Amino acid sequence: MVTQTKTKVDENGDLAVLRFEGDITSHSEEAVLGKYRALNAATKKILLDFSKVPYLNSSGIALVIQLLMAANKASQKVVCFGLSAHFVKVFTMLGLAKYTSLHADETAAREAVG
Amino acid sequence: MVTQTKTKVDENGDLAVLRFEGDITSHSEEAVLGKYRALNAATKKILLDFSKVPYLNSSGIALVIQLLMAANKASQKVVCFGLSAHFVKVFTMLGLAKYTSLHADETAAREAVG
Amino acid sequence: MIVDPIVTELRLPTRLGFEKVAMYTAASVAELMGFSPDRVDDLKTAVAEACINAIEHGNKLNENLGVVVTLSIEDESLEVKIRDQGAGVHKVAHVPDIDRKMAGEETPRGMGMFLIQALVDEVEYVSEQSGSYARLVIHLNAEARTD
Amino acid sequence: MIVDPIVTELRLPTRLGFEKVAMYTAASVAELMGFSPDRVDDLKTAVAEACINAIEHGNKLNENLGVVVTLSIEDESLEVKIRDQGAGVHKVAHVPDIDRKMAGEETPRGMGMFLIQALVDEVEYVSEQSGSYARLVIHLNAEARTD
Ligand SMILES: Nc1ncnc2c1ncn2[C@@H]1O[C@H](COP(=O)(O)OP(=O)(O)O)[C@@H](O)[C@H]1O
Ligand SMILES: Nc1ncnc2c1ncn2[C@@H]1O[C@H](COP(=O)(O)OP(=O)(O)O)[C@@H](O)[C@H]1O
Repeated sequence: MVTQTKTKVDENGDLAVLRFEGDITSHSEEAVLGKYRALNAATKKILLDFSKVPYLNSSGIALVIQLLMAANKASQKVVCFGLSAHFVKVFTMLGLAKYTSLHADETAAREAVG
Repeated sequence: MVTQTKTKVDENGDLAVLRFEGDITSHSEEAVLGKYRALNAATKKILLDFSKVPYLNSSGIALVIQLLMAANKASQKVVCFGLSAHFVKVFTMLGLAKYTSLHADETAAREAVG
Repeated sequence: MIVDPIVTELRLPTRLGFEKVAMYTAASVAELMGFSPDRVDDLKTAVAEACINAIEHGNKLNENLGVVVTLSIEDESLEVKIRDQGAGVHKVAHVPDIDRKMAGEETPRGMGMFLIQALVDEVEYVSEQSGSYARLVIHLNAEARTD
Repeated sequence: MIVDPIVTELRLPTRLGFEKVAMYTAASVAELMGFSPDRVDDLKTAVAEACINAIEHGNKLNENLGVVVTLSIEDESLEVKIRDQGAGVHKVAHVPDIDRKMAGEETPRGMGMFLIQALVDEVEYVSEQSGSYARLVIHLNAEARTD
């Protein structure tokens, strides 16, 4: 009764893009952390694409925080794009903007990650 | 508790476009028939723009039928555009396609009306 | 396999406009079940029409009465009962005749029951002492109705 | 002026996923009332979080229990009660500390009650013999919360 989140992964040298599709909830561990852990060891920059995520709940956001923790330890830079105005507000309220940056679209996100 | 339908009217010679905005229900008499009746007497071709109508119910469709009846009597040609695939199906099921034609967009509708 | 159906119940006031609440509630249950967007649209229109009839004809716009929509998820289908406190429907759905409507020989209205029947897989109208209901069933693996 | 509030009631099964049904039901009532899309989004997240808590913590995922969402339309506001059959909430909403979370000193979860409080205008948790409820109020003419 819960739709599975899908994640498409684009890897290119030290840059990886995780493109989520579907809701991100407590059922999305594999789609968020599983896909993050499977990235190749050379990854230094990570883009999280939320443009096809209609709904995230607080358990789903907790998975994003766990990804940010792991990336922080591994000195990887993470930037997000494609969140709706509502979820930009929610991420900001929860302080995530301190450990990642939130961009309107992929072009802006790619620029930010350098 | 019921949102009002708005109708923008564009008149140009013998052509008029009724651009509906909002749901079309039993509360839309003025927005559909009222605006039709106020068209200038020279009107021969009428385009109905449904692209900003998220929902029509059967009472709303009955108003469209009343408009078609009046236009038929006045020898005016009516074509529709911007209905979702679902409402194209519903209009067709109800036989409206016999008295009007249903087009994807304004360009196709303008071509059809000649 | 689901043994007991999973039931969601919605109680609406007898007010035109609230059929949209039933429409979105039913749509979200159907989406959870994995119905295609086409079929969700069919269900939305059918549920809205049945609720409008319950409000207008069943409860005759009496705001002291209520409308209850029960959504039961079964293995391969969703059953929706729309219950009002009126005497019920004792006729078959009229098939609208557009030519007669255009000629002014038939009311431009009278299309709700036909649409319901055309858009879902099963329809039944039941009257009980406490009220009446329309029972709609839509199958998960049926094609969208195009007839 | 509305004398009696207009009430819509939704009964949900105790199953994760059904918070989305509550979310869309609440959103459609708020839309009927004329809430702006921003405020509807705030309400959707708050109602979903409260339902998840009712399912997980209140009813402890026991499928024999139910969750009841009551939406009462008042003159200038919408009140939403999310009722479960558990013992209720006896603490204030924890303010999440992202630095402590990132350092592993605090669970990455524990953000639901904070979000609810941040997104609506009033929140209250009430325990009764028969169960407990969260009471959320959102005002029609308040600005979207940006804090
Ligand atoms: N829930 C109901 N309770 C009582 N009568 C009903 C109900 N639903 C439909 N009817 C009857 O069936 C008729 C046809 O309904 P419908 O096809 O939906 O068209 P309309 O509502 O436009 O009349 C109604 O006019 C009414 O007499
Ligand atoms: N409806 C409820 N019934 C009982 N306890 C609750 C309820 N809602 C919240 N709680 C308690 O408050 C805590 C914090 O909830 P919340 O902030 O939503 O975070 P999380 O659900 O991630 O733990 C929960 O872990 C639980 O102990």
